[in-house]
Amino acid sequence: MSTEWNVYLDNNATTPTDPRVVEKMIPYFHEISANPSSIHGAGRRARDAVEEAREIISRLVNCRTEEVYFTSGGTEADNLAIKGTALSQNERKKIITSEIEHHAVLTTCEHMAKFGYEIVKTPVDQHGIVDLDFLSKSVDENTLLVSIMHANNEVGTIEPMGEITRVAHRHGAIVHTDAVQTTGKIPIDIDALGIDMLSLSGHKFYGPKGIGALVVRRGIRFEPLHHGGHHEKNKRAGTENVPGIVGLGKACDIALAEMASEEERIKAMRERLWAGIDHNVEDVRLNGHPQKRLANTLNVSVRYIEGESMLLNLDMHGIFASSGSACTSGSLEASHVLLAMGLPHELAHGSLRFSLGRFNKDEEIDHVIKVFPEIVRKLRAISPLYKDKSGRH
Amino acid sequence: MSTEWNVYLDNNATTPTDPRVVEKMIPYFHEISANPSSIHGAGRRARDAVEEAREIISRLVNCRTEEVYFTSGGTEADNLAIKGTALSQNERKKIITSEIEHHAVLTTCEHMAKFGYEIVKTPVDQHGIVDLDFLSKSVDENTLLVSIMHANNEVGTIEPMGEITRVAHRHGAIVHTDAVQTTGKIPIDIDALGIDMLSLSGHKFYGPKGIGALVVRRGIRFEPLHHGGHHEKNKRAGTENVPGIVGLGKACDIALAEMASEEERIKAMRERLWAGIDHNVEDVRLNGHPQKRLANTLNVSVRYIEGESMLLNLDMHGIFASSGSACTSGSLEASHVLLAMGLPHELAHGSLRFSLGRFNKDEEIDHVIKVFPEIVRKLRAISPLYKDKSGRH
Amino acid sequence: MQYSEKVMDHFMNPRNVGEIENADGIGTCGNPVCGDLMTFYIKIEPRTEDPDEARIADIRFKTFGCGAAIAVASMASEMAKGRTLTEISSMSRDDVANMLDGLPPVKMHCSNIGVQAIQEAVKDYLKKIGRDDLAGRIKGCPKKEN
Amino acid sequence: MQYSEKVMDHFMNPRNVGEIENADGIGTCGNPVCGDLMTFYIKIEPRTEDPDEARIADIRFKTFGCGAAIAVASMASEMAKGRTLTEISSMSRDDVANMLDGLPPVKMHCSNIGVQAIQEAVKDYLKKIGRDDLAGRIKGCPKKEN
Ligand SMILES: Cc1ncc(COP(=O)(O)O)c(C=O)c1O
Ligand SMILES: Cc1ncc(COP(=O)(O)O)c(C=O)c1O
Repeated sequence: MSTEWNVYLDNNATTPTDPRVVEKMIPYFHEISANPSSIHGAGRRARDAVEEAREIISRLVNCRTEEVYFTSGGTEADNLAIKGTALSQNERKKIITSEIEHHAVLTTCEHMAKFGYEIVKTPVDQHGIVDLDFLSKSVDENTLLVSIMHANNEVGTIEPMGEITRVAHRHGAIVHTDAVQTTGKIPIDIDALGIDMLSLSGHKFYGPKGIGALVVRRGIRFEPLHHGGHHEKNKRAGTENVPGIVGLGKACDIALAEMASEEERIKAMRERLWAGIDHNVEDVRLNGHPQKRLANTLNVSVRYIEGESMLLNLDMHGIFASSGSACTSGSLEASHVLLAMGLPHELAHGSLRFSLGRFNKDEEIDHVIKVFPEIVRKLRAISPLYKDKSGRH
Repeated sequence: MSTEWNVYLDNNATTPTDPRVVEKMIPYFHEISANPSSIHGAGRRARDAVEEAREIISRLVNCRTEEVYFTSGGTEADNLAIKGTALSQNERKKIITSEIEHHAVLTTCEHMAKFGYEIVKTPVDQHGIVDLDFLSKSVDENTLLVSIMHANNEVGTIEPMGEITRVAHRHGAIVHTDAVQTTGKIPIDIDALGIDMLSLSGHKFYGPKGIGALVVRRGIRFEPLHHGGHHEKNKRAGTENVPGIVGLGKACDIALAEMASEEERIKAMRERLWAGIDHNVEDVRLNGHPQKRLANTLNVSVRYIEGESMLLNLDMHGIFASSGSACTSGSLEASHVLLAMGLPHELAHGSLRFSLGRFNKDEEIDHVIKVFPEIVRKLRAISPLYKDKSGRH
Repeated sequence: MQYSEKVMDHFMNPRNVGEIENADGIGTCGNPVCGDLMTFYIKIEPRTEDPDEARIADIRFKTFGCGAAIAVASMASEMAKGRTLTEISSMSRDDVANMLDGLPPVKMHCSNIGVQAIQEAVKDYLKKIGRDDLAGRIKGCPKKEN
Repeated sequence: MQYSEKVMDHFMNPRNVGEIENADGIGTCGNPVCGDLMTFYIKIEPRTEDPDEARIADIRFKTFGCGAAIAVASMASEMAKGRTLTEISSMSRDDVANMLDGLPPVKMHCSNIGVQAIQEAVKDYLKKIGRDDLAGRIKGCPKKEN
């Protein structure tokens, strides 16, 4: 089967870098390529570019410029937040997170258990919203950190960060949020929400891969993860990735200008996609919160068939989607997010994520709506569950 | 003062990315921009690019393809090597390094002291060569790691890695080398040298910033520094920086083809620069090993005057050099490398590093030779030491 | 994770899909919890004197599962057709994986249950004809997956 | 780390560089170990009845040091010229840094020793004219740097 189509609906895994971002980066590879730590004129030009980007980022999340620390991406930012705060103190020994975090937070928390930390995972309801009562009962004077994601990468559910920080701060716990999926997509006011630390990643909102940031409010203590030179005020050693930083700045710049209109456009496409699937395929369900959800994310469970086999068929039609998070696509486990939301294993295995983005067009959605029901039909025809459960066919 | 010149002689701090590298990277920002962990066709194309780059890198250092782990740069690779091996075991409690390591190794080792590791710093001779006798006496059954750099970034001295590994392996210690300054500049045969772990960084040899690798020989155990997804065989979580990785591969490719001829060309320029300085300026001395030294590195001490003031004057003439490592340029301490080599503080403070590279041209060297003696004369004229010590003026 | 061309061919065009009415044996392996489940239906060309020498005359399957699972079921069905029960009982997972030019490592264990499911169908047949003794000698499904 | 325009101006064109033969006072601060060293030479317009009211008639310096150190020495020399010894003794490091539109934080302490070196020269003068009592009241160099 060959196809002319190239429908990229995996924008929560990574986004294509915006050509305007690439254009802005280009001069920083060769012409303005010095080390920002160098005191000569070439170094100072690179330094200026880095500081300009830092300023733009601070505007996107409403923090102070000096609160932005560059990292190599979201995973490093998450690791730095969790390990960094833990290493900087020795009093509080509990870390609270949620059951639906990205592995960058979950695995890191589990790692901290080896160092004597008690890890508590807050459950979520059927829409993926964390249980605030549970959280409230779990936070205590021994709680160092509450790390709960701003929005979930698999289903798009947006968590009530303002309420989470209120609960956590009552006992003096630090609040970290993995905002990798929200940065550049929805407005973030770290100040109003009371967030202490925030992770973001360039490649999730049309910036380059290999660059991200941890925002740390003034007064929050943390130790570096990378030791070495005096970069980033001694908090993150390593020669600055200047083109990456400049690109991240540009991505923020574009987001500031276009976020609102894009959200509307993308949401309309997503709603059309869901309607197209829902009307043409029986026994499908939408995962994630019906309203409090990222505008670009559509996670559906298709009963009686399995996710990867749908993905591969979509792939043959030039449609690129995913079944949960990209990191676990090689594994056999059902999505921990969907299971935490109460889906039975079988349904969790039969789930697909379509994540739309800046470069998607209406006719691409039409193509999916046309192709998808046929794929489902074909796979259900060979499924032993379909026959068993429905008696049809 | 204004100048047309733009003479970049700070290639050990960072190199301009080769335009051929940038060109190779471009398609991976937008057209081929999927997440390599995604199973769809777009993801597989990205994966193929990553694996192709891994293969080229393995050829450059003569290791197996699967022994290459991508990191965000040299600092992360150094941290991963040291912390990663330490975290993977609990028996050996000594780490041996040298007095002239980059801060990425030194500070990381010092950090490990907090976790009960004994840190031993091997001294060096006046040329910067590590003391093998000292090393030999220090390595024992309690030694986990010997981490000694392949070549020093400030003076360019190349360490006898083959002998170092022989000594270390006698007692079963792992040998890590920070080869950030040698990769792509001189041939590296990790197999012949017996090295167990090797750090490299893209931006030091005309590749992009923000990408590097740790090479780990089969059988060497280490724990990840970044926890999260299953990337890099569970050893380094975080979405792969595909354009960076592709660029790093291309940089290796170019190095494989051009390393030998470039070394000759650059060495000739450097020798001419040194001759020009030595003939026209009194009381200068060359730092580093006279022969066993990187072809591009010229570190000189200029008696009676201070390094930064020379640098700023060179800057005014469009010449960009450095005084030691870029990371410490903001500090007031004399270079720990030069002090370890036995230079008095005063001479160490009066040192400059010219590090040449692929994009330097003969006429640029002429410009430096013309301008530099005048700068020295001017600064010596206002130096109290010059008068005191020489009686001239 | 990448599939071989053979896997993709069997995945996209699975052979022997379906059910057999009044099958002589039916066998199921896997579990939707793991994400893979397959059911085989077989028709037997009997040998009353020596049931081990009976042959699989026809075979059909249905699969809930990933690309590997579907390809494995399809390939295993092709390999089993016309074979004697003795031959079936000595087939292994690796035989199927090899015929598919390999499977990604993560898929080797969970999804590669085609042979076992067919063996379950054979056991079912042997039991039906009252030869529990012979059925007992055939491996079938790995315990925890059934 | 970035220098102000004023720092760069004084660094590239330092004022009052040199020595004074038969200076009335000489003062040195800093240490090559730290990378900064400066020596000031002063000529005094005396006031025998009230030496505190004597003025600095001429001033010269020499500096081994970084950009900041050279600019600080130059600026301090300009600020000191024509001032009374009382005025000199109440000058501070910060006065010089402010006149230079600031110094990078790392340079504030080690390189900013211009005022102290001038105060040392004043002390030297006062001692030479036998007024150790007055000299003792002036701060001069921070201990560990001299
Ligand atoms: C919610 C969330 N957190 C963290 C990450 C990790 O970010 P990165 O891949 O930039 O390391 C991702 C995506 O991979 C994500 O979706
Ligand atoms: C010898 C050496 N090791 C490590 C590093 C750190 O590499 P990176 O800046 O890529 O983190 C450098 C340069 O900064 C270096 O010269």
